Amino acid sequence: MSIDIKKIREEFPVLDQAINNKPFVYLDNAATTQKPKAVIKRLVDYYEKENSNIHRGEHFLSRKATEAYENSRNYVQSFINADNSHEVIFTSGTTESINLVASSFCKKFLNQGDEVLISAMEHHSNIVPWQIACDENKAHLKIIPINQKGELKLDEFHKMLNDKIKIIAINHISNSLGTINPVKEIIEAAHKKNIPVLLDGAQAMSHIKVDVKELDCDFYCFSGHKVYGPMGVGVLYGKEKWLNKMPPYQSGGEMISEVTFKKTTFNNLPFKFEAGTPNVADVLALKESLIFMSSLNYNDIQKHENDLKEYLTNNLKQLDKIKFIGTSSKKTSVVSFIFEDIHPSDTGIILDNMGIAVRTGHHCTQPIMDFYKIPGTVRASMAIYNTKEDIDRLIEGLKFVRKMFS
Amino acid sequence: MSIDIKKIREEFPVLDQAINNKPFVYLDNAATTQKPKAVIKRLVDYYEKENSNIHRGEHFLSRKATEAYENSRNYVQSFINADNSHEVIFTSGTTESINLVASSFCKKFLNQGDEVLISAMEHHSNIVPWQIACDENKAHLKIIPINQKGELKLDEFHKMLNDKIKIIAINHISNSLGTINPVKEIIEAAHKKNIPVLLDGAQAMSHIKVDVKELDCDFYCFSGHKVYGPMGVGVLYGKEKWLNKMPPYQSGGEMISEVTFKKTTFNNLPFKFEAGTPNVADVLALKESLIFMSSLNYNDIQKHENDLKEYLTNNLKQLDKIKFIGTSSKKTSVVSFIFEDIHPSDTGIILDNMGIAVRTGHHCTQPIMDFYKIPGTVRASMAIYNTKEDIDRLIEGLKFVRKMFS
Amino acid sequence: MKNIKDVESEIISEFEAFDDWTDKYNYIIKDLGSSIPEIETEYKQPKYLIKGCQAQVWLHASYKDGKVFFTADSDAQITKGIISLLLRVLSERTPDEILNADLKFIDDIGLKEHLSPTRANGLTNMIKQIKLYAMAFKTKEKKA
Amino acid sequence: MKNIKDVESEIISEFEAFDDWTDKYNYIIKDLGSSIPEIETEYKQPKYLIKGCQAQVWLHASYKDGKVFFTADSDAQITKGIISLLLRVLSERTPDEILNADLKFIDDIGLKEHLSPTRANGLTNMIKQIKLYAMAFKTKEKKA
Ligand SMILES: Cc1ncc(COP(=O)(O)O)c(C=O)c1O
Ligand SMILES: Cc1ncc(COP(=O)(O)O)c(C=O)c1O
Repeated sequence: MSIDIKKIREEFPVLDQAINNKPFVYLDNAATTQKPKAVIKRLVDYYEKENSNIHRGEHFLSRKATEAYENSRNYVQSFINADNSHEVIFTSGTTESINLVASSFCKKFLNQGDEVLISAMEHHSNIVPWQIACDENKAHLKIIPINQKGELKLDEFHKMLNDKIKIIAINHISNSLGTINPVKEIIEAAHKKNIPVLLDGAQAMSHIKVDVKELDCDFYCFSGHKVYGPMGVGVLYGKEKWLNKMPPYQSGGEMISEVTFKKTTFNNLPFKFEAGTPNVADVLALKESLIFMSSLNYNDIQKHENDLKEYLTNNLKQLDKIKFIGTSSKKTSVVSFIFEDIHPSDTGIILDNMGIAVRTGHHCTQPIMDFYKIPGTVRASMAIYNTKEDIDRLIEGLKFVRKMFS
Repeated sequence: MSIDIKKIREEFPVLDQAINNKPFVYLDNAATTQKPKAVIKRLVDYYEKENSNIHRGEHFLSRKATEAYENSRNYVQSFINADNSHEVIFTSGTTESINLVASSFCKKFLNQGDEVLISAMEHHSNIVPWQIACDENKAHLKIIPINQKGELKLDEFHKMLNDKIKIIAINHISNSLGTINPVKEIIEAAHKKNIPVLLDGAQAMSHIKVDVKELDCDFYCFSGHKVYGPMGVGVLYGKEKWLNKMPPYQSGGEMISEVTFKKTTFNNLPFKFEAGTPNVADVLALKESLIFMSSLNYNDIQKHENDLKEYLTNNLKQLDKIKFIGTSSKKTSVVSFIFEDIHPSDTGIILDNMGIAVRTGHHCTQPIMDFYKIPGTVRASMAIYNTKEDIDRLIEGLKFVRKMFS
Repeated sequence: MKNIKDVESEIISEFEAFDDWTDKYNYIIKDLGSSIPEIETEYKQPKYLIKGCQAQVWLHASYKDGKVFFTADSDAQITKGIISLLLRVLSERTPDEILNADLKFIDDIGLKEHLSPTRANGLTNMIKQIKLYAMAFKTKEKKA
Repeated sequence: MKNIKDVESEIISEFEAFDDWTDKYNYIIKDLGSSIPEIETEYKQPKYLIKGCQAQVWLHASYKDGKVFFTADSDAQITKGIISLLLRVLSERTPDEILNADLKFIDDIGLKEHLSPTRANGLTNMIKQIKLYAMAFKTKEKKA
C-alpha cells in the first residue's frame, strides 16, 4: 500500500478517543465523514482574521473574503472539471442542491402529463423533491426498478425512456447499497432524447474521481460534510445552458441585480442562485477538504477502501445467518447486511456499547427496505482513515451480538 | 459605563490586527458581526471530538450531537421566549427563513386577488421573496410608505389594512436607516383583522431584547452571523398554529416520516421544515453566541451603542456638507450619511486605505435609495466592541476624504 | 398494588446489581423482553404501530375500573425489554398517575440514551402515546 | 501610436513614482479623472450604463478604420480615474488587440482590488463590456 494510513489518521483528531473505555471505531462515513485538521484550521483562521460579509464591500476584509470565496469556487470547478466557475453554485448541501433543481427546473420545464424519472434506490432527498414537483405540475414520477443485487435494471431503463420525460435524477453511488451506477450509459441514452440528467453525488465525491465533463451530466450535487469537509455547505454543478434558463430559487441579497417595487432583475450566474449572506467560512473550509482529497491519489483511495470492503465481506461470511443487502460487483466501501434473526436496532445498540459506530435503519432509503422486505440494515461504511483493526473490532462486536441474542 | 469594553474586545481576535499598517477599525457590523472566542472554540471542539450526523444514529457520537443540537434549539427558544422548542426552526439564515415562509405560507394561504403588505424600507431579502410569491399566486404586493426621517407612515398603514391582506412582513430594525419600527402597534392592528405578521429581525438580535411572546409576532427571522454567531445558520421562529398548517418547504432527510413511491408523509415540527443533514456545528456555535449575549445586559449594550451613535452623529455634524439618511429618534447604532458632493464609493475607498471598514452602497435596500434620490450611503454600524477611538478614527478619515476631493 | 415511585425504586435497585453494561443488556434482552404483557394478535396491526421508531412498536390500551391497561410488542429485543419496564411502571394505573409520571428512573438506570429526542430511538414517541391514551381516557370519563 | 504593452509600461513607471497610496489616489482623482475621453451627453443614458457597478459608469464605443474608440464617464471620481487609465490602454485599438489584452498592469500598479469579482467594484463588468464591443465589431467586419 502506498499510502500511510497511520499518518492520515493523525490528521483526524476525532478518531483519537475512547468510547466506553474502548478505542473509538468510526464506520459511519456514509452518514458523515470526519474532518482533517486543515479543514478545522481554516474555519478558525477565517473567524480569527478574515471574517467579513462579501461581494458588496469596498473594504479590505470584505475584498479578501470575497476573493477567498471565489477562489473556493474556482477550486471546486477544477476539482470536478467543470467548464466554467459560474456553473458551480454553493448551497447548504446535497438536499438543497436537489431541491433547487427540482423546484426551479420543474417550474420552467415540467408540464402537465410530463414525467420525471428516478430510480428505486434513491435517497429520500432525491425522491421527495421530485414527488412534490410532479404533484405541483401535474406530472408523473417514474421509477427505474432494481434487481436483487441492488443494481439498476438497465434494460427496463432503456424501455422506459420516452419523450415525456423532462429530467432524470439518479444517484451516482447508492448510500445504503454502495452500488456504483452506470451513469455514463444512462446519460448517453438520455441525451439522445435531449433529456438532462441530474446526478446525486453525495456518496461519490470521497471515493471516486468525479469529472463532470467526462460524465457529461447536466447537474451534479454533493455535500461538503461527506467529503471530509464542514457541514452546512454543498455544491450544485449545473450546465450553464440549463442554469441560465432556470428561474431563481431563493431570493434576496446578492442574487439580485436591481430592485424596484415594480420589477426586480436578477444577477448573473452563479450569484442568481446564491441568495442571502453566503456561508463563507464553510465554503473556504470546503476547499481545504478538496485539497486534502487532492493530496491523495484516487487509485490509492480505492485500493485501500476496496481492501477493507473485501476484508469485511469475507469476515462477515464466516458468521452465521448474515444476509448481505447490495451485492453488486461494482461497489464502494459500503457494506450493508443483517443478521437474519436479530433486529438491526439490537445489533446497533450492542455495537455502540462496544465503541463501534455503524448506522442501522433504513438510511433514508425506505423504498429499498420495502423492496427487500426488511426493517433496515446494519451499514458499515469505510473511509480512507479506516483500518483492518477497525474491521476486526466490528467482527468481534458482531460475534458478541450473536452471543447476546442466543 | 458598567461594561468593560477592553475586556470584551479581547474576546474578538479579529479586531486585533493592522490593515495598511493602521489599527483595524471595524464599523460594518450591520453586514456581519465578528465572533467571540467561545463561538470559534465550539466549532473546533465539535469537529475535533463530537462530529457526527444526527437524529438517525444509534451510536454514541450521533446521540451526543443530536442532544447538543436539540439543546441549542431549547436555548434559542428560551432566549427569544418562544412557547415551544418545536417553534424554532434552524435555517441557513434570515434570507432562507423569509423564503421559507414566503413560499410555504403563500402556497397555502395566498390566493388570487389577495395582498401581501411590506414596507418601503425592507431589505431585498424581505421584498423579492414576496414579489415572487405574489406573482405566482396572482396576488398584489402593497408597500407601507416612509417619511423623510425614514420612519413608517403609521397612519397610512392603518388605512391600508384590509381583509385581502394575508400576511404582513416588515423589518424590526432597518439595516440602512437604523430605525426601530413600532412593530407592536403593527402587530396589534394586524391581529384585529386576523392577519399574521412576520418580523425580519436580522438587525435586531444583537441590539435589543427580542421576546416573541411579548411582541406576539407570528414569525420571527434572524441570522447567526449578525448576532456574533457563525455564518450558515439562522432561525425561523413561527407560531405552531401556522407552522402546522404550512406545507413543507425543502424536502429530504429527517423531515420525512415515511416514504413510498405512492405517498410520503412528513415528520412533525420542527423536523418538517429541516430538510437534509443539518448544519450541526454552526447550530451549536450559535448557542455560544447567544450565551455571549446573555453574559451582557441589554441596558448596558444599548447605553454603550447609543453613546457611540450620539458621539458619531455629533462629530459628523461638524463636517461640511454631510447629509444624514435616517434620522428617526428611535434608532440603533446605525449611522447612514453621505457627503453631498462626494460619491459614497469614493469615500469608502479612501477610508479603506486608512484601515477603516464601513459599508458604502445601497445596502440591499435599493428602494430606500430611490426614495432619497441618492446612489447609496456611507454606513457606519457599531457593535458592542466598538469604542470612541474607532469613531475618532472614522472622523479623521472623513476629514482626509474631504481633503482628497477638494 | 405498589405505587409508581415504589416500582421505580424496585427497578433501580434491580439494576444496581449489574456490574457492567453486558449484564444489564442481558437482563433487558433475556428477562424483561419475555415478561412484557404481550399485545393480542388482533391488535398487532398498523393502526397500533407507533410512528418514528426504528424498531416496530405496537401498543394497545384499554380502560377498566378507572385504570389503564397496556399491552405491547416490538420486533426488536432491546426495545421490547425497555417497553416491558415502562409498562411495569405505567400499566394498571389511573390516568392521573400516568400523566404525572416523570420516568426519571430511566435516567437512573442508565437507559436515558434510548429516550433521546431522535427518530431512531422512538421510545419517546411511545411514552407520548401512553400519555395520550391516559389523557383520552381521563377526558372520556369526565364527560360520562 | 504606441502598442498596448508600451502604454502599460509607461503607466507602470508613472505609478512607480508614488511614495504612498495617498499620492497614487491623488493622481487618480485629480489628474486621471479629468483626462478621460468623456462620453457625449447624448450617450449618457441608461442604455450605456454598465450594470453591477456601485458607481454609475457609462461607456460608448464606435468603430472607425479598423479601430475601436471608447468614451466613458462615471459619477465617482476614483472609478472615473481608473476608467481613464483603462481607455488610455484600450481605446483606439483593433478588436484583436483589445481581445488579447491581459491588463496585468492593473495588478502591477496596485489597483487590482478594484477589479475583484464583486458587484460593488464593477469595473470587471466594464472590461467585459469593452471586450464584448471588440468582439461585436470584429464579427461585424468579418461578415461585411
Ligand atoms: C434587515 C435585513 N434583512 C435581511 C437580511 C438578510 O440576512 P442574511 O443575508 O443573513 O440572510 C439582512 C442582512 O443582510 C438585513 O439587514
Ligand atoms: C445518496 C445521498 N443523497 C443525498 C443525501 C443527502 O445529503 P445531505 O443530507 O448532506 O443534504 C445523502 C446523505 O444523507 C445521500 O447519501
